[in-house]
Amino acid sequence: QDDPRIQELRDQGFARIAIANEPPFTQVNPDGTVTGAAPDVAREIFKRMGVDDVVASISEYGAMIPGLQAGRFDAVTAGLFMRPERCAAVAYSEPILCDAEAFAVKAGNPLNLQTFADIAAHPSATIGAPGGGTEERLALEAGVPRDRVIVVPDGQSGINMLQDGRIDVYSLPVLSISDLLKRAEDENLAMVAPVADAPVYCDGAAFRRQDTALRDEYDRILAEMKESGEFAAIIEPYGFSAAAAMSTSREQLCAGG
Amino acid sequence: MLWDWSFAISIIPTLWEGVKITILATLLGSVVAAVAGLAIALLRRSTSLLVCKPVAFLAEFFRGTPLLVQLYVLFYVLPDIGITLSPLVAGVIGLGVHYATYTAEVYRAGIDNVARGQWEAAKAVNLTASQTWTRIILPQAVPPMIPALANYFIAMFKETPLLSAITILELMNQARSIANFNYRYIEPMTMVGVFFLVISLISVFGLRWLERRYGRVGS
Amino acid sequence: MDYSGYIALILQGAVVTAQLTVMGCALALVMAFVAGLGRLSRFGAVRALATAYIEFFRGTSVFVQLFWAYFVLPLLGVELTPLQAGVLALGLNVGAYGAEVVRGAVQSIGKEQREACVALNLTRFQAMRHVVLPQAIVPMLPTFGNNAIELLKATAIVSLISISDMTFQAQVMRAQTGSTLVPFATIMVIYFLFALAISGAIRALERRLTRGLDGVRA
Amino acid sequence: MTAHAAVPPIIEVDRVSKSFGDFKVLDELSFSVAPAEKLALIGPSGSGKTTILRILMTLESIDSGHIRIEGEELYHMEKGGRLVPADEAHLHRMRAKIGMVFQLFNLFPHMCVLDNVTLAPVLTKGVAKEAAKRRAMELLDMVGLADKAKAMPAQLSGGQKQRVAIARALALEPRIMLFDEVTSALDPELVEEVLAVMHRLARETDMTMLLVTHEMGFAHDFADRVMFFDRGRIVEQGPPSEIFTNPREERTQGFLRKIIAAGHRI
Amino acid sequence: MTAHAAVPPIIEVDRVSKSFGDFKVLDELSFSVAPAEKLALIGPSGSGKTTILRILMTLESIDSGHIRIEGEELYHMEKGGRLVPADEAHLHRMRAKIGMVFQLFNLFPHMCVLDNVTLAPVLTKGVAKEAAKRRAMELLDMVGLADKAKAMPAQLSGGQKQRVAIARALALEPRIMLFDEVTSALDPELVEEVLAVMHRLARETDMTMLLVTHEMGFAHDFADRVMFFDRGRIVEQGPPSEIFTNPREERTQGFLRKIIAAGHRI
Ligand SMILES: Nc1ncnc2c1ncn2[C@@H]1O[C@H](COP(=O)(O)OP(=O)(O)OP(=O)(O)O)[C@@H](O)[C@H]1O
Ligand SMILES: Nc1ncnc2c1ncn2[C@@H]1O[C@H](COP(=O)(O)OP(=O)(O)OP(=O)(O)O)[C@@H](O)[C@H]1O
Ligand SMILES: [Mg+2]
Ligand SMILES: [Mg+2]
Repeated sequence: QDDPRIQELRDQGFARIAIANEPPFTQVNPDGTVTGAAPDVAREIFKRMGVDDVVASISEYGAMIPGLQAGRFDAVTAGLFMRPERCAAVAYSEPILCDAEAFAVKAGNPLNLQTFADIAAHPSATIGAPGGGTEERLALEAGVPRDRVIVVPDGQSGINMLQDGRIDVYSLPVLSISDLLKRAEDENLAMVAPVADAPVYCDGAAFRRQDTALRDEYDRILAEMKESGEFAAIIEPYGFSAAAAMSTSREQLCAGG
Repeated sequence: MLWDWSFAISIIPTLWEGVKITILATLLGSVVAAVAGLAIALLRRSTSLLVCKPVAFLAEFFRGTPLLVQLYVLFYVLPDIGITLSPLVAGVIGLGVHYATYTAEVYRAGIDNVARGQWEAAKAVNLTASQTWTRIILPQAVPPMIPALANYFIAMFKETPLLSAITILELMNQARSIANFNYRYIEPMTMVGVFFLVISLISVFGLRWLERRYGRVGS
Repeated sequence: MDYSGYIALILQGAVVTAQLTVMGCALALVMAFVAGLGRLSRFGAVRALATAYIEFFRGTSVFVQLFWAYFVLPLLGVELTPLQAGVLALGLNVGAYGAEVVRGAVQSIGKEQREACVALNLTRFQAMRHVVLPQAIVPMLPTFGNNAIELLKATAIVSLISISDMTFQAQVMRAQTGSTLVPFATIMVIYFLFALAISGAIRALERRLTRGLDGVRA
Repeated sequence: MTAHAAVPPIIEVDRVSKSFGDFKVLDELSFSVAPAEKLALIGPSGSGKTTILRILMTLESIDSGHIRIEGEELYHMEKGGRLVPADEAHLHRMRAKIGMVFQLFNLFPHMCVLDNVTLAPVLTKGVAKEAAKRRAMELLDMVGLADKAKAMPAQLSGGQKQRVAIARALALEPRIMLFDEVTSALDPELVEEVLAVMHRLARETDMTMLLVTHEMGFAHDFADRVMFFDRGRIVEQGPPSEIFTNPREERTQGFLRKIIAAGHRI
Repeated sequence: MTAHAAVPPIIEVDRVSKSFGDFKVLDELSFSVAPAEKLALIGPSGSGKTTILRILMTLESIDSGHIRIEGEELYHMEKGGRLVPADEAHLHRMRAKIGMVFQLFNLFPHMCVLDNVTLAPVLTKGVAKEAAKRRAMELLDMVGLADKAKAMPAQLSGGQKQRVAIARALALEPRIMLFDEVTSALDPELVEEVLAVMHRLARETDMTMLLVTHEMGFAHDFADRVMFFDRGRIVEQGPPSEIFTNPREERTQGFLRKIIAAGHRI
């Protein structure tokens, strides 16, 4: 309780969090307020910690960890999935939002692309993914050549490019893809979910490596909320599964399982 | 978290891929800017208000709005009206047309800079309008423009990072992608900075040489 | 789809863009005069410093400068808010271009004017203050106007470091509404209006400063 | 009115008016010039001397009036029995009769002296390159610059430039030559060499020559007739001996007094 | 050597040399000028006349030699008993004795006529604004331009500009005035008004005046002594009556012949 970092945040009255511009992980309302599964959980936990408010800045995925390291944010709560290299770069909380990967494709999946391996095997299929995100890495690891992995700046651009036939697949987590497709209202598009050769990933709140005390306190409150069902009450309306988050752990995910 | 040489060296091949795209986009963009700029300059001299006013307005509009936003519109909005450009084509058109609004000013200044007496002397020796343009005006107007044009092409070169918005993996985008993968910004960003600095220092000398060789508009 | 709320967001972004532009221009103006006059200094060290600044900031792309100010400076112990980083990068960058304008304009004031000052026994400072700069300001103005518009346009890229400027808010609106045309068309028009305002202001200033001076320069 | 009224005039200026904005530069100006006549135009600054030469060269348009060159309308042409404003083709044809030499030479700086002189004959009259060169060398020889044929204009002195400009105008073999203060941009020492060329031209050819000058001494020796201009009108004209030694009009007297006081010799 | 050798000279030029690159413009030039003397420098283009005036105004440095103004070194000063190159402070003090009028007037285009004249007295001599204005109006009155005090330079004719430039130089009350071809950029008709002002200055003040000119007539009437320059050396000097009517040196004779041929009166 006496950790100086937590005290600092309490004194300043807010915590700075990085979020992505990607519903339903995060959502920006027309009035400018920020909601969505990740910031809602963070807001609640920080409140219980005695930090009254969170100030959210929308950031590119690629800029989140450098921004955290550079002290621009106190935490990243953006659907930044836990992976071993990331665990080495930041201090993660226990899992919060879990999701499998999905593809958005043309209706009827004309190239019949079900997995990242299918894309690698196809002679010309191209995949769009956010720069520095999980999907880009999965595609490259599956053997898709660099020039067929298109770095797309944001989800909406990805859907536009798919509609315009510039890419054959756009990959994001399941809930993101379904949200995008809902907004696009385009019957020529369809979803492949979950992608068989991609694991289910979970994100956690990410802190600076030295802020372990802050992270531990965050974990403690998170565990309480998971216990009490309050956690499920926040994330399930957005489509996320609380049970998935509770069935795994940081230790497992950071080990690459 | 400070400089890591082995990492810096390991990313050179990837960055080099970006350099090639950057240079290609700049060269193609320069060609578009040089040609479209001359067209704008000549159309703006037209005596017909129906030609010169709209061209002037469009040029002003392209000059007054960010290239980034223009690229978004070219790439993501045009398909709605059935024009789907590949990223490189969209990027080259965006860069080229944006910079054409600058080169048009260079052409205009270069042409205006030819002394009025030259037009009059051409008339006095009874040359036709097209003879006057090709034999007297342009041969005098173009050489002093070359440094100013080159200057804009260098500026364009430094704006190619914007092409990342339309999914082109040019140098800056490669660097960011490396940074995102490795959570290290310092090496890729610094190397990109050094690369741009080296190119532009070289071009400063190149420009000085061009200026010595061709003189300068307005001097 | 509720566009109006997001349009209001874009207008908030427009305020941020305007702030960035004004503060960036202020910094650029100061740097332009400091470095531009520095390059004309009698002291080699001052000239070298000014030249290094100008070549460095004109040479490296503004993107690199922005990323440096935002991600690398904090690692070196310099804490900047995103807005400060944006203003710093834009101001220093455009200031370097402005410095060349200042230098060129000051040099364009003919040798004769300086010689007249010597013949009237003015000191170098007096000559600069009363004779050279007042004349040099006028030819600087149009290029300064162009530089200010360049700076306005460059603010669009600060969205890359999470400043909620106009382009950034347009991206938000695009992600939330799925429409690309509406947000981008809106901000295009606003940027253009800003650019028109800048060039209008410069022209008005130019008219004021050249009153009575007509026909001085052909 | 003129001393040469018997032969049909080569130039007739007929009630020509010209304004720049509100300012009337030429006010119903009329005069004519006989073939081979040497006419000097003098008068105070701003009186319209340059303007009338520029109008004859079609560098400036006219507001009203008529100009006839060898009896043919300059700014008008017949079309369906009516006089209509001349088109570019008509002007092009008429311009072939007239050459002009400018105060600031207006040589083409990107071409050598020889190319300056041959360009127009080759392009506008279709003269063969070789023939044009031969003729150009003759003309350069006449102006004393045969050795400078390969020089660029920037390498010449002002007086040399002006002599090249004269050769260039002559290469088109115009019937009328216009000279607008061709020595006033020259250093005093260089004036003489240009005037000598003009004297020679006047003696050896029967070209019609119109000359605007502030060199009263030269005007005196050179011209058959002197016309004194003021505010776009002819105040007085006559043989130089009369105008310079015994001007009738007060304005002429005042002008000549001033010029003499300023150190110009007549 | 000079007609005024009895009084100590106000200017002494002592074996001054000056080169631009390889080109020697002044070659061990020596002469002196007596207080109140009016000295005209004539000679062909490029002979170094402008250069010596510019050196006296410290607009150009010298390579070797000495210049003394009122007995005091111009380009050197004593320091620890030795002569060392002058610093800016010394030059600043010496410049106060000298005024210069340029061929192209060099008025400050962004200030009205009155401000042009008052600027230097207020800034360099600390004269009160009001006093400077009163004095400026007297000087403008003297050059006949009291009614143009509020005009901008661009609104003046060349002759008026040059008269303002003279008033501006006089406002600092220099003991020596330098005039470099002050009328050669003027239309012939405007020359007289400037020369009249200079004549009046010469008559009414005892300022020392050095004048470079191509107006031989004016030099004749104005100067106590004429110095003929060629290639950075003095070829001949003496009273105007002698130099102009009976030059001893062949180069002087040749120069004067050319000038006269070009239409300048003596
Ligand atoms: N293009 C123009 N626009 C406006 N005014 C003009 C133009 N050309 C000439 N003028 C004006 O017309 C008048 C007559 O000019 P012009 O050049 O014919 O005089 P000039 O007799 O040749 O005088 P100078 O001896 O000074 O050469 C002048 O007052 C001049 O300012
Ligand atoms: N700054 C300079 N750099 C190089 N050469 C110069 C410079 N100033 C003058 N000169 C040269 O020095 C020589 C003398 O010049 P100066 O101006 O003194 O001649 P001048 O007698 O005044 O001639 P003019 O009658 O043409 O004015 C000329 O050949 C000139 O080209
Ligand atoms: Mg004229
Ligand atoms: Mg001189």
